[in-house]
Amino acid sequence: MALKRMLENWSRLRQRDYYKDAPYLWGLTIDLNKCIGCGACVAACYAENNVPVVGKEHCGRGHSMHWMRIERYWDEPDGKADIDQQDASDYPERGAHYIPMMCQQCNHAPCEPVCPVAATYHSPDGLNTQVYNRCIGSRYCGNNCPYKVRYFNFFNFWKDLPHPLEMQLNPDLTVRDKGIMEKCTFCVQRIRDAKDQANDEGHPEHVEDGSMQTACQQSCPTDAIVFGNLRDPKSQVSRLWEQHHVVLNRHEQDKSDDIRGYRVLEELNVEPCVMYLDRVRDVEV
Amino acid sequence: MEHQDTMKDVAWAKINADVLRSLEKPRRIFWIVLAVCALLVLSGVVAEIYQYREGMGVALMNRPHYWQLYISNFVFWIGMSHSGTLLSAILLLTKADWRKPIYRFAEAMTLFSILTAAIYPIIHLGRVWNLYWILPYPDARTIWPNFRSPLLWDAAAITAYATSSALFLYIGMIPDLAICRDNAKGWRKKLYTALSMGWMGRAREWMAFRKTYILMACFLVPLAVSVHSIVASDFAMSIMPDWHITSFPLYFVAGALYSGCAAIITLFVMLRHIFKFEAYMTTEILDKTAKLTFAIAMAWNYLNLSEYASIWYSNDMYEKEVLLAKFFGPYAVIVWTMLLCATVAPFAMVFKKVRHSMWSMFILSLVLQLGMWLERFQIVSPPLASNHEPWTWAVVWPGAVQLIITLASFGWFTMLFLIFCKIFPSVSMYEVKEMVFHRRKASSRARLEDLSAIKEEVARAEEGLQ
Amino acid sequence: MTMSYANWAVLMDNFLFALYIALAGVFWASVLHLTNGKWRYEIRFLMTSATALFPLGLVLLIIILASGARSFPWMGGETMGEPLNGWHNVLFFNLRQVILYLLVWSFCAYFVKLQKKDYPTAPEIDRRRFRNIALLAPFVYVIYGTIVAWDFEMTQWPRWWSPIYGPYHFTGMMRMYLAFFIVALYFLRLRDILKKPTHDYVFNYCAKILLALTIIWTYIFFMQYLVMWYGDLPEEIGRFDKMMNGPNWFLFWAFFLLNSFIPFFMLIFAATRESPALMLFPSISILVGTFIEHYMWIISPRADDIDHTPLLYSWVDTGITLGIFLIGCVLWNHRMKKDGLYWQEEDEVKKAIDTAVEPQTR
Amino acid sequence: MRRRKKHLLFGIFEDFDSARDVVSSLKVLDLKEMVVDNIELYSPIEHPEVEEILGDFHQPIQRFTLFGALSGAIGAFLLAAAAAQAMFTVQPQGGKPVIPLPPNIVIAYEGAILIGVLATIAAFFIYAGLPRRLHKHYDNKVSIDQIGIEVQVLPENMHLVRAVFDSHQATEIREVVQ
Repeated sequence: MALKRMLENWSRLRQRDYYKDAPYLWGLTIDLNKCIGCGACVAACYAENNVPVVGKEHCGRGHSMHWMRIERYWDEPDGKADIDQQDASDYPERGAHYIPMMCQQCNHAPCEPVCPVAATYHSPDGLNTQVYNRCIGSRYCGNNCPYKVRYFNFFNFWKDLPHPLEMQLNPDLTVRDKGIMEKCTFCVQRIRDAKDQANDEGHPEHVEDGSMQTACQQSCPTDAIVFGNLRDPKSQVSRLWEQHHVVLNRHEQDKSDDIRGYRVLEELNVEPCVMYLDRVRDVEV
Repeated sequence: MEHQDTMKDVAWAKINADVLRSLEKPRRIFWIVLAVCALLVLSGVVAEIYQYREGMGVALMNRPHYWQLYISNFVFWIGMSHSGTLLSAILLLTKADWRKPIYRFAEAMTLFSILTAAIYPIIHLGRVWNLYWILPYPDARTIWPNFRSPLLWDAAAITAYATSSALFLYIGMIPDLAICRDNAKGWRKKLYTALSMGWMGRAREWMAFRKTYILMACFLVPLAVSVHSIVASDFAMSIMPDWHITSFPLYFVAGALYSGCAAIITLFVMLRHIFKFEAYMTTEILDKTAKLTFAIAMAWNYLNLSEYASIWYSNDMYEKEVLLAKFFGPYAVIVWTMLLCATVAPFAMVFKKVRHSMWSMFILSLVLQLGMWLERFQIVSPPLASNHEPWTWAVVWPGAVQLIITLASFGWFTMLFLIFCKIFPSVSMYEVKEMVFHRRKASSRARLEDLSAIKEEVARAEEGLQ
Repeated sequence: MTMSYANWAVLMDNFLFALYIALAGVFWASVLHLTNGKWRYEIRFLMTSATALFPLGLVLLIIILASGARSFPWMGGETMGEPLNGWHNVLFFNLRQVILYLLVWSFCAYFVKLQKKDYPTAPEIDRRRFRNIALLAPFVYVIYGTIVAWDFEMTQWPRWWSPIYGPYHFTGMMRMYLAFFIVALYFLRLRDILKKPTHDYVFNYCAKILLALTIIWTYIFFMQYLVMWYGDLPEEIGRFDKMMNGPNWFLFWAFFLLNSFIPFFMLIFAATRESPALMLFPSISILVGTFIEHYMWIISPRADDIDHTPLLYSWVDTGITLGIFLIGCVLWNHRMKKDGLYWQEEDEVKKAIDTAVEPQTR
Repeated sequence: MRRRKKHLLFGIFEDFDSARDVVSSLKVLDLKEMVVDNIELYSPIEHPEVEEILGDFHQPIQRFTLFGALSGAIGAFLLAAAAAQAMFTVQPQGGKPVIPLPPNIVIAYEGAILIGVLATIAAFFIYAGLPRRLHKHYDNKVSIDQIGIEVQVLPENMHLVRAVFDSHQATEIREVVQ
């Protein structure tokens, strides 16, 4: 039976872009000009997604679980990236360069094919899905992620939650056991909710732009984060991508002077769905 | 001594007696070593139980070091397993008869190092209890493993390899088991009778045996190469800088042969000393093994150095960063020691004196193995420490749990090997007999044809010179 | 006569063949010596007489280097969108090619010279000296082969890199030499002018090595492709994509089949391995396959807009290749005569006696 | 019905060369008087020459191997291809086709080897006639350094074979009825 179906579907299953006709492709835009590095998005993410707070000691060992994190980089005067972190504080007056970093929901996600049990795969709406129940914790995905945004439950962190605090866990999603990998889902529970609502309202293939927000977007005081459907040409996120000449299926974007859009590590051909808008430094103006 | 090395005057009955003697009552030192090994294994089990209950965090891995000693040990043991079967099969196909006294224990080494290696992916898993999910079994919810993953290729390759090399070892041992059966009493008699399956040395048995053995060797050579290429795929298929290297499959195969050859030399010297196998494990064979090790070391060196050179040549930003971090970063000590042990040390084998001395080869083989163990560590850890994302760069050294389990694996391997040596003949009796038989025949023929053959050869060689 | 990029690629291909036929002969002679193969006495002078092609290779090398950007697009600034690194410096590049070539040539000449002094009754010192130089020969071959692979083929796409490319290139080339040797030996025997008889088992041994190398070639090729396919990095798999999806896509599959499956499925049968005449088929398959293979790798950066089948699309190709082939034959023929591998007039009598006594020793 | 009893003569010889002579003498005997049925040779090591003197053993083990390897390769390829799309939902991963060829080739390769090896082993047991019980007259000396020859022969011709054995200095001769 499987063989018959396979032969029927052969050419469809042999194509690379399997979901090219799907109605949704969720994407994100983060304007680094607006980001002030306050960390509200990080806090919101913790609250929304039942992300365990591991404490100082575990954090120091590298066991922290923040699905969203604010990375800080310092620039050198000539504009080159500063690799050697010891010297970073030589230019404190220049301030940090913040990059909120979360799963980029790559369309060519390197983490997906390496999972031995297919616990991670690509969903029809362009999400890089992690099936917690299926994960056996081989951690290959975490290694193969160039952004290092996959987080492994090194311990049973939820057991450490002191008594009344379990009451504030989000009932829309699970807590995760030790030994499994987890990561940003673009708040998939909210997406699911919005889709259901759209279904009820009688337009199942179309979620109104702005009718749902991710937790990080919702809490961002400067509106640096915009979330939406990239397949919907009228959505705000699509217009931003167009405006900044960032195109899917291309690993080198327009690098003209006045264009700020880029995707992190896109030269690796991972096709991330998150566009960043470069920060314009005061010295360069 | 020279006379003995040619191995044509050993009486066949003496071969049986010598080898069977090695199965007899073990000395006290045997029990002591066995107890130490069992203790090591026990401590490893305790460490694993602790890790199982608490979570992987106790092993002191972290993000980005999702993989560490467990994986590098896995690669080390799988690599070790290659020399036995692969060399035995290659030497069989190229008709090198000096393999005969040494291949049995080398193949046993293969089997036990696979058994050791196979434990590591299990220990390594975050949720061990779901290990069976990587098996392709039909399931009501139609969930299948992911055949795209190199880890599943690993599972397939290791299954094939463990099965085939165990069978290769077993099939090759049947005539010897028959010899044991003929000489044993008590429970051993029952065991050997069952295992030897009624082998009587009939002509049809021998014919089928030889054919099967060669056919299996034809499979085992490409199989062993594929197994380590697939282990290399765990790294090469990723996009991590310094893991995504096209030469990794070949490099891993060379490295596996390299460390395996070193292990063969170590065990060679030990068995020769302990069981007094001087008549079979001759310096001639040691010399040939050492030469082979040298050739493999050179191939490994070429692949290692050409990897560095090609990164330099390509000027790739990420790769260069990782390479520099390897040489001058936090793990530099490991990398330089590795280069010293595995790149520089093998040149000692250029000298005949070194190749012919049991002591120097023993020490050298240990040095080479140390180098290769460090090589596996430096493949896994330093690239993780300086990946694409500078914000996550971190240095982590393996914690006590990892180290204890590493030690336990050495104990486990030694324990299995010791038990094997006392239950099964660690030198192939019938093949040593064959070797003696053919060498004796060849030397008697040579005496007859000596003069005429040499004369002809000289004439021929000179003919082409004018 | 104007030369297009594809014509230059064919010329470079010819250069690689001339170089490796000269170089791999020495390599195989040394390997046979080191592994103590008794059959080497029949063929080693024949093998190393191919070093006669070194002067031809040098001329071709200088022509290619002089052509500059027409052979090496990066010299004209075609850098695939990235800045070039230090290696890509025209003066340094040209100098190292010429100097290394001359060094390797003199090494091979020395090897050939010492080989003549190596025979069972020769003084120990001569034999030892030859043994030492034979030990060095594989190192020279491997290292120089890697440099040639990188500098002539890998670098055609400056940012493309693959550490396995060196072994891929030189194992393919050592196999090409054996295939060439089998064909050449077959025709030399047909002409019946060799002084020293060669037995049929020489073909059988060569065939076994050829089979092993065919498996190795397929393995390396597949693993390189697999790693790049899986990693999916644009500048890596891009080179394969251009070859496989460009107008010459059929050449890609042609060289893959000619180099792997066709010789493999002929060589696994003992009947092929034992018959010198049948051995011509896998050998020619390998020769043609290797020629197309290197052509494809050389043009691969522009494979998506070059529609050019070598030797069929242009008389220039055919002219160049035939010319080089003929010059090579003349040089080689001359060398074999000089080395005394052919029957001379004074040997005729002896030959007559030999054939009378043993009509079919071959 | 009672099974007809087999009469065997079992002799032990010092080395392979005399055993070879015995067999060729027996062959001559066979040609002349048709008395010898089933010659069985027991040896401690393998002698590839026995095929020349005992005749061709029909042991097409390599056919099993080929069949096993081919079916292993095809089976493993189909398994991998089918499993990729038989999931509860088809799972595209990493922008790669759902049925990607290169990984399936790897799986097919491993399958070919595993099933090929198992088929070879099965063929070995079939053609070597193993496992089986030991013959009662099996002699330990055969596993040390002697060659045993067993001949199935009618009782009335026993003396002819015995004469051959004797003339080649058999160290031991036994008559066996089973």
